[in-house]
Amino acid sequence: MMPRYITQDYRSRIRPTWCKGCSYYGVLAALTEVFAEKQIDPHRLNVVSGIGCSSRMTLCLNTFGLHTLHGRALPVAIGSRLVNPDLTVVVAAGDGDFFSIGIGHFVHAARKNFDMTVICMDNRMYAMTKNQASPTSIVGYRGSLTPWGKMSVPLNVLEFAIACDATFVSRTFAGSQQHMQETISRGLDHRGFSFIEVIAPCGTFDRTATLASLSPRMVDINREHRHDPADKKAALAAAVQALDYDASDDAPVPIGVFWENSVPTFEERIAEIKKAHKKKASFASLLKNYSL
Amino acid sequence: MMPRYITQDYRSRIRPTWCKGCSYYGVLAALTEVFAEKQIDPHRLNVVSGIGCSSRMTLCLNTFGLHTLHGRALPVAIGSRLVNPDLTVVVAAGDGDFFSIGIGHFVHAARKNFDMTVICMDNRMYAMTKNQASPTSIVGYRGSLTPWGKMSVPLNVLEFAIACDATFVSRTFAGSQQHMQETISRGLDHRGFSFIEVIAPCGTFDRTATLASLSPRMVDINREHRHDPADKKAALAAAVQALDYDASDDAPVPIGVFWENSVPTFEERIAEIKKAHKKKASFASLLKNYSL
Amino acid sequence: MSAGDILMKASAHEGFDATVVKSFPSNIRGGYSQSLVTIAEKPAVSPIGDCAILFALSSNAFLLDTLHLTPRTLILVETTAHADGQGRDRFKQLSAAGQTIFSVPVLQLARETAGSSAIRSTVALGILGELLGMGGDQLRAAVAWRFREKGTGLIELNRIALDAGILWARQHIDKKYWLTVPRRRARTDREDRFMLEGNQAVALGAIAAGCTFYTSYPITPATGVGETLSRLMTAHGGVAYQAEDEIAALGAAIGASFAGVKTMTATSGPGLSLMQEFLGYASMVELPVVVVDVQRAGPSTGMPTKHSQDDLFAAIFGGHGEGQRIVIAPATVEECFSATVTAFNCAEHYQCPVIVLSDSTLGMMKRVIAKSALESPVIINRDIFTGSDDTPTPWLRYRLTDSGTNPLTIPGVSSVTYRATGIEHNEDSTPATTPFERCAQMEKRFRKLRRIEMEMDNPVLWDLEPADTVPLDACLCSWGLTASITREAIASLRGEGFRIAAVYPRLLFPVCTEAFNRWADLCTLQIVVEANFTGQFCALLRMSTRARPHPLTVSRGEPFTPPEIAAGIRSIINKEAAA
Amino acid sequence: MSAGDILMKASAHEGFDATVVKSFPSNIRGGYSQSLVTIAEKPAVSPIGDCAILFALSSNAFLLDTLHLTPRTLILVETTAHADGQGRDRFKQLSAAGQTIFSVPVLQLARETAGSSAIRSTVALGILGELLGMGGDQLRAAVAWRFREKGTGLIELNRIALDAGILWARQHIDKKYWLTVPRRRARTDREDRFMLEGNQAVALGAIAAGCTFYTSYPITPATGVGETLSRLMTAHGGVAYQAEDEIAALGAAIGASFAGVKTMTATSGPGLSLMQEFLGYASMVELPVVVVDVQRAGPSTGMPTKHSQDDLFAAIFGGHGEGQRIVIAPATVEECFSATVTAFNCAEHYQCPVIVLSDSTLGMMKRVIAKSALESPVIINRDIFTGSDDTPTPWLRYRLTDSGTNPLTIPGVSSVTYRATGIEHNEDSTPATTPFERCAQMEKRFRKLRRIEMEMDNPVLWDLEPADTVPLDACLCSWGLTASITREAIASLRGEGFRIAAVYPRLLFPVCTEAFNRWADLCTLQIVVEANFTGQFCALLRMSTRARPHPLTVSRGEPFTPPEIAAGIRSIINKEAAA
Ligand SMILES: Cc1ncc(C[n+]2csc(CCOP(=O)(O)OP(=O)(O)O)c2C)c(N)n1
Ligand SMILES: Cc1ncc(C[n+]2csc(CCOP(=O)(O)OP(=O)(O)O)c2C)c(N)n1
Ligand code: SF4
Ligand code: SF4
Ligand SMILES: [Mg+2]
Ligand SMILES: [Mg+2]
Repeated sequence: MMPRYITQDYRSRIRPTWCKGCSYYGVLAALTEVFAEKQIDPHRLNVVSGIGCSSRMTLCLNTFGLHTLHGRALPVAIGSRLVNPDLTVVVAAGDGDFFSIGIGHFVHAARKNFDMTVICMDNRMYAMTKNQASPTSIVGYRGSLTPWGKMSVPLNVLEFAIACDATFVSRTFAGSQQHMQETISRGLDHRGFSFIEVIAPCGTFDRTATLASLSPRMVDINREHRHDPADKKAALAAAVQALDYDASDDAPVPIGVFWENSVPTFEERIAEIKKAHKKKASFASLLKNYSL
Repeated sequence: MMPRYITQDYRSRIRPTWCKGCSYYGVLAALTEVFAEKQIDPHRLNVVSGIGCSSRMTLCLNTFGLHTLHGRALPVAIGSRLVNPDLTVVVAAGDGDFFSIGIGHFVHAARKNFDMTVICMDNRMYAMTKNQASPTSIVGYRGSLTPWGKMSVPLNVLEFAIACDATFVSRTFAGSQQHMQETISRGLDHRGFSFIEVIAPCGTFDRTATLASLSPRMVDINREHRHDPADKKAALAAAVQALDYDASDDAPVPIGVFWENSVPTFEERIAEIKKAHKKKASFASLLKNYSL
Repeated sequence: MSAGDILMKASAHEGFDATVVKSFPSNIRGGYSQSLVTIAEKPAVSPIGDCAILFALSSNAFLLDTLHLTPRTLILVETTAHADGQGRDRFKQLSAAGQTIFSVPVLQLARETAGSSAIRSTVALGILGELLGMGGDQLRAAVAWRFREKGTGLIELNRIALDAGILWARQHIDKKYWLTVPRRRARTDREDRFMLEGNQAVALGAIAAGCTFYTSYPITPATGVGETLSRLMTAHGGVAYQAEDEIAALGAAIGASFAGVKTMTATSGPGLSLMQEFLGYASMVELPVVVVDVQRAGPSTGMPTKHSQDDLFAAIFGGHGEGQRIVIAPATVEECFSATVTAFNCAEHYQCPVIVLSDSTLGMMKRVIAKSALESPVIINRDIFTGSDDTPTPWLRYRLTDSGTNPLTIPGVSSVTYRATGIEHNEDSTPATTPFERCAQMEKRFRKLRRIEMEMDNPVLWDLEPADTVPLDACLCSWGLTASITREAIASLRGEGFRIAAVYPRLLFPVCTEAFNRWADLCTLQIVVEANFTGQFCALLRMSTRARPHPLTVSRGEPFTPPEIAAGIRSIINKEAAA
Repeated sequence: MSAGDILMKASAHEGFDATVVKSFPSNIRGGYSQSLVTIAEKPAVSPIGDCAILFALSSNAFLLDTLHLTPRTLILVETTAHADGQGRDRFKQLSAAGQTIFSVPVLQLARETAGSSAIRSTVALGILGELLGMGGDQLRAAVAWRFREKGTGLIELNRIALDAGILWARQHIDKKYWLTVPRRRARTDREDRFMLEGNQAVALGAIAAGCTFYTSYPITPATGVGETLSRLMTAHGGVAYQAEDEIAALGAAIGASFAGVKTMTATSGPGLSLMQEFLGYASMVELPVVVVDVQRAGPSTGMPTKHSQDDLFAAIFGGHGEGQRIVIAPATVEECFSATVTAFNCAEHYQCPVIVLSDSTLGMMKRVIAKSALESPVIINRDIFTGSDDTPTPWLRYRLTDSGTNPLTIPGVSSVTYRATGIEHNEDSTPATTPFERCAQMEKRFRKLRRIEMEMDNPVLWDLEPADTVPLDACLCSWGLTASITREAIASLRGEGFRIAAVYPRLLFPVCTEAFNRWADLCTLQIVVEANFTGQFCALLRMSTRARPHPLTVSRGEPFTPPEIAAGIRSIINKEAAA
């Protein structure tokens, strides 16, 4: 049978404003490929983003989407899931967006286990505002507001997502189209909060790491280390090791699915309560609660 | 030698507005005892709080203090530490304040390892707004905005604080004056971000747990389980077990110091940079950077 | 707090119009709380008026409440509350001044009869009921209802306490002090009358308007809206969601609106401040959303349970940049219902955020309301485009229409997708920053606001003098709860012979320029009454109309009283006449 | 972007006054960017004026920039930019209309001579320098300076490119088209002149005022303030801190202020929206703090790099409740420095938040500034009480003084402690909600704002006609960068014979009521020029003064030009005269 949608059907008419050589082009391509592979109706997709170079992703897609405020993609995505659980919701933003200003929303969304696929394009900096340290930047990083070097250790987003009870925690690499597609596809299949960190160096402001320099270092922990994502202890251990890729050495960088488990989603719990109140009460009957 | 300050010197003239039987009276007493024990000058103490029954703590003390906004105590405390590292800073607020609206600030303050003692009076609910579920409330908790029961699992604040790289993570109980004093005292001694959860049931809205009912269940893990707070794995394991006290059973509730390690504080890192720039540049010399 | 409610219910059962206004401190314990019960034959205009009977059960209440008295007020005070100190002095002082004042051993009666001091308010209720000439039956029924879930033992105890109060009043207070409220037969239409708080009326208004998603973060005094909707929403097939903070609450409401449903969030001042960025976003992406602000006295944490109308400017102008917002204010509990319905209608129709400004007093005020006030309001739903074979490409979500609006497409429903963005954009929602595109979209968005005064039903309420009484002494304006109180003040001033024309806006913003220009033309002396410090609506009129009104304001955490407003107006009129 | 800077530097070295105004899109790549260089003998009034030479290097720039021309503008356009499509049509059209226009093979010259197309702006610079009659030496020196950190190879390449441009201009452009800027000897006082952007001037102003704590969250176009201060603060013994968001940034600033130091944070619109709650807190606890808002076009994300003055209302009225805020706006890069100093002085003196309203154009505009403009400003420090043996107990932090202010006590410094709270409080900072205490504190806090117009140096700048030229045609007012542009427009209108009196407020809020009433009395026709949609300052004057001004506004992401303002004023004057 002819597929109904081809990859191009998921691309909007907008030309991305990313720099030449930006790793986000790859993420965009991977997303459209996966959407086409799964033949999700573009009008049943809601791609929500924040603000940043990465968050422009929404605008490049021909799905429904909300390009929201810096750090606030998750609450908006949650609203749309709560009233329409039939929508496939993807949240795409940057490390600054999710983990600096937006980290509170991240914790709560993950813990409540909303069913959505959350993609953090992690270039370990604020790129759009022209290079400042983000929570994932390495110690000593010289961003424009930290000229003497960043003074705190990078946030390990995988460990953190596991600590926040995300039910699917994974990492992929913008330089590997296939790995991205596999990971995003699994994230979409997962019922619950699927977190995907995409290692996606900034082609303009990162003076050390590039897609090309990082590429040989990627190691899929599921395939090469037979890591079992159902094993929480192993997941945490693997995440702790994955802390950080340092551009100055050539240590392997683990990618793959670190952790996955199955827990009822927030939406499912709501559906249960709704079932218990199946008959929709009329306005008049609600009013009775207040009669004299 | 006569001590310079007695306990009463740390109490302001304000009569607390807490209900009779509120566990926060005990926390107040413990704080003033510890301050007196350490003979900290009241005017070198800055006690910062948010908004909630718990956050009224600031007003009851005769130290310097800032009763700030709901969820925002930590950033304010950080500002005062950054410009005056000689101040002893205590941040005192509730579970709703720290872990719902304020959780983003918590993550960042802990990760940066600011040197302050952070006391969460955890009654597992919003008491001041008359009983709503908080992130630490148990599943199914019927707060006034969750009449069909809370739909997400409680946040394990100890595990979470460890995941946020807090360098001192402990728990104590409002029903044990001595344990509180010991724990707060150790927290103050610790150089870095000291987190103390105080189990402090609400005497008015909690229909199941009380100071009296919980008291026999408290077990100090350091004393009774010989838990070594320097052992991170053990700390995490102990924290995972400590998740929650359920009022319906009588399982032991672990308290004590779960985790402690020594890492330079943010203030210390800044001091280092300042040292490198020891000579204060004159305004005229700064201007030179911009001369034609 | 429940004694006031019981008295209200009993009076309502007897067929009276009744209102309870509550006031209490923000901490859980301590402080003094107050219930102000108004019982009237015809629906009362103002929920606040001269105090006929003051019953003070604590010395604190005695000291504070005896500051607002008329010489005719009958004072009852618990014996121990004036036993010593300031209480004793005040008692002497009042007696000496000729005020009718009785010392009542409420506490003692409660202990003696029911064996518990906790039940003293029921004793007081018995005394009050008797002084009002109420039959004990209604009161007993109301008490039974109040404690219906607490078991027969407690009901019985309360009955005993009630009777003790009734008896004490008969024995100790001369009939001449009793209030001769004309009796009437108990009404039988209980089914068609409801007892609602303002916050509950807002919640019911939302349900009636078709809201199916409510989300909020707890905050006094708005939590009542959420408490009501959390229960009702589920029964009504919708979803209520407690968010982690106010930013997330409004974010979720916008996300749900994008997904196609009517959404609301309620908060109070601090939450409104936090919502400013998302309010701007909603106006930029042109999505309907209703935000209820149950105002409390600011700034900052301020006085969390206390009355104020000081968020008007934050509601209109609070966000960076220039977005479109509509602001509506109810003046009564009934209007809490209808204003909420109107807010949803406006949000859907104009596709922008609509803010309903209630306040702590109105939100927690209880009133008896007739069914007719809650029935079949006009409902407007958004214009949805589901897509068609010949849908123009690209889809022009923000087409430059004369009206300024366009149909919405909805994920899962419409085949035509678009991406909403808070970046300035062109007609098809692509980011666009040329001066031409920018100006076109700014003008388009602001066009929406120009139509409201014409299109909305009764955006202002007129209360004019008959045409032949001109010239007027003054033109009055007031909004929100203060409008209700001002109406009573004006009625009494008219009784004194003043000629006053008044206008009460429900639509606060955009300002009804036409209406207020007409109003300003009626008389050169214009006065705006409101409960804030700087006279915000007054300033708004100066800035957007021909009017040059005087402010008459108060910002003390308590509403104006009608005599205060009357006195204020009288003094401005006299001063102007002298000038 | 650097070609404009180099030209500016070279001109400055020759002793001219020079300004560069930059404009670019918010995304990192693509879009078109623009440098507008003004070179003048005497300090230029307006940084924006008629364009003498337009040099378009891309077709996009060519198409957009040729929309704002005078018939005298000399146009240079890169050959490939008008080779086909709309570019070709526009070229033909302009030639046909008699505009002087040259096709310049910049790209080709760059490739041929320096072997790289990246260097084309240096070729263009050579051409421009020659047309302006500049000596090649200054340009060569400036180019060398620009690439001083890139190695001699690149410097040499750029010199070659520069010379290629100079040569091309000599060979291909007739001398009659050259601009005859009068030559002067190179000035030797380079040490005493500085090249500063508005954002840098703000940063230096903070240092000069004694600020030792700066905290912010990155946001365009305010980041430049932080970039400067992050370096300078440390060298100056202070601390600069990157917070996790804007709420935390202002929170930390307030905490640091409480701990005794002068603090500042800078942001743009979205950040200002997020800071509303903490701004209210600062006014309630009466702590000094300076917030710089480098405005960009809103609402919401809007146009992040584009010009606007649309945050005025959010700055004044954005928070819930009624707090005290002072709002100040610089009109020039020099004033970015002095206004920031004034902001700190006001914050310390009145103990409340002070907001400095800059904007994207002003913030990124570069100017040559004399040392004298940056020297020894008057500095006000807070009044600190360290405690004494007879300190009254309790300590009355919020005593009801006539001035409205009291000394502060500082942790670690003063022996007298207090607890600051955002709850309404009494004189000793205890939460207090009686009407008396509430009213007393509200009045006390608002008293502070009444004094400013009298106490501040030059809160408004007057530009009057000589006394004997009355009657006037109009009274003008403008603020911020637009004031600078308006001044030039007024100069040209006066040249045409119009009689105009103008006032330029630096203190925007509280409104200088006295001054503006006097202004309004000068002429019944009053006009306020500003770069926003709704005419915010105009509305502010209507609401707080006798003035009834007309708004003259634009909100397109670009500043007004002087001719546009002149045309706008002319048309209002003529319309009024006709009416
Ligand atoms: C409230 C608010 N604060 C700050 C900004 C400015 N801002 C825009 S993008 C950005 C950082 C983006 O970083 P990240 O999310 O990592 O995305 P990237 O550009 O690196 O892909 C910031 C701080 C904003 N738009 N809104
Ligand atoms: C911005 C804002 N949102 C909401 C509130 C209302 N509020 C006051 S206290 C509180 C909850 C306090 O809970 P917690 O921190 O656990 O303290 P507790 O009262 O339980 O001690 C809330 C939601 C507020 N003051 N400000
Ligand atoms: S600045 Fe970096 S992250 Fe942004 S578009 Fe360019 S390469 Fe990509
Ligand atoms: S409501 Fe609960 S937490 Fe608050 S003061 Fe009373 S007992 Fe304490
Ligand atoms: Mg990033
Ligand atoms: Mg709590």
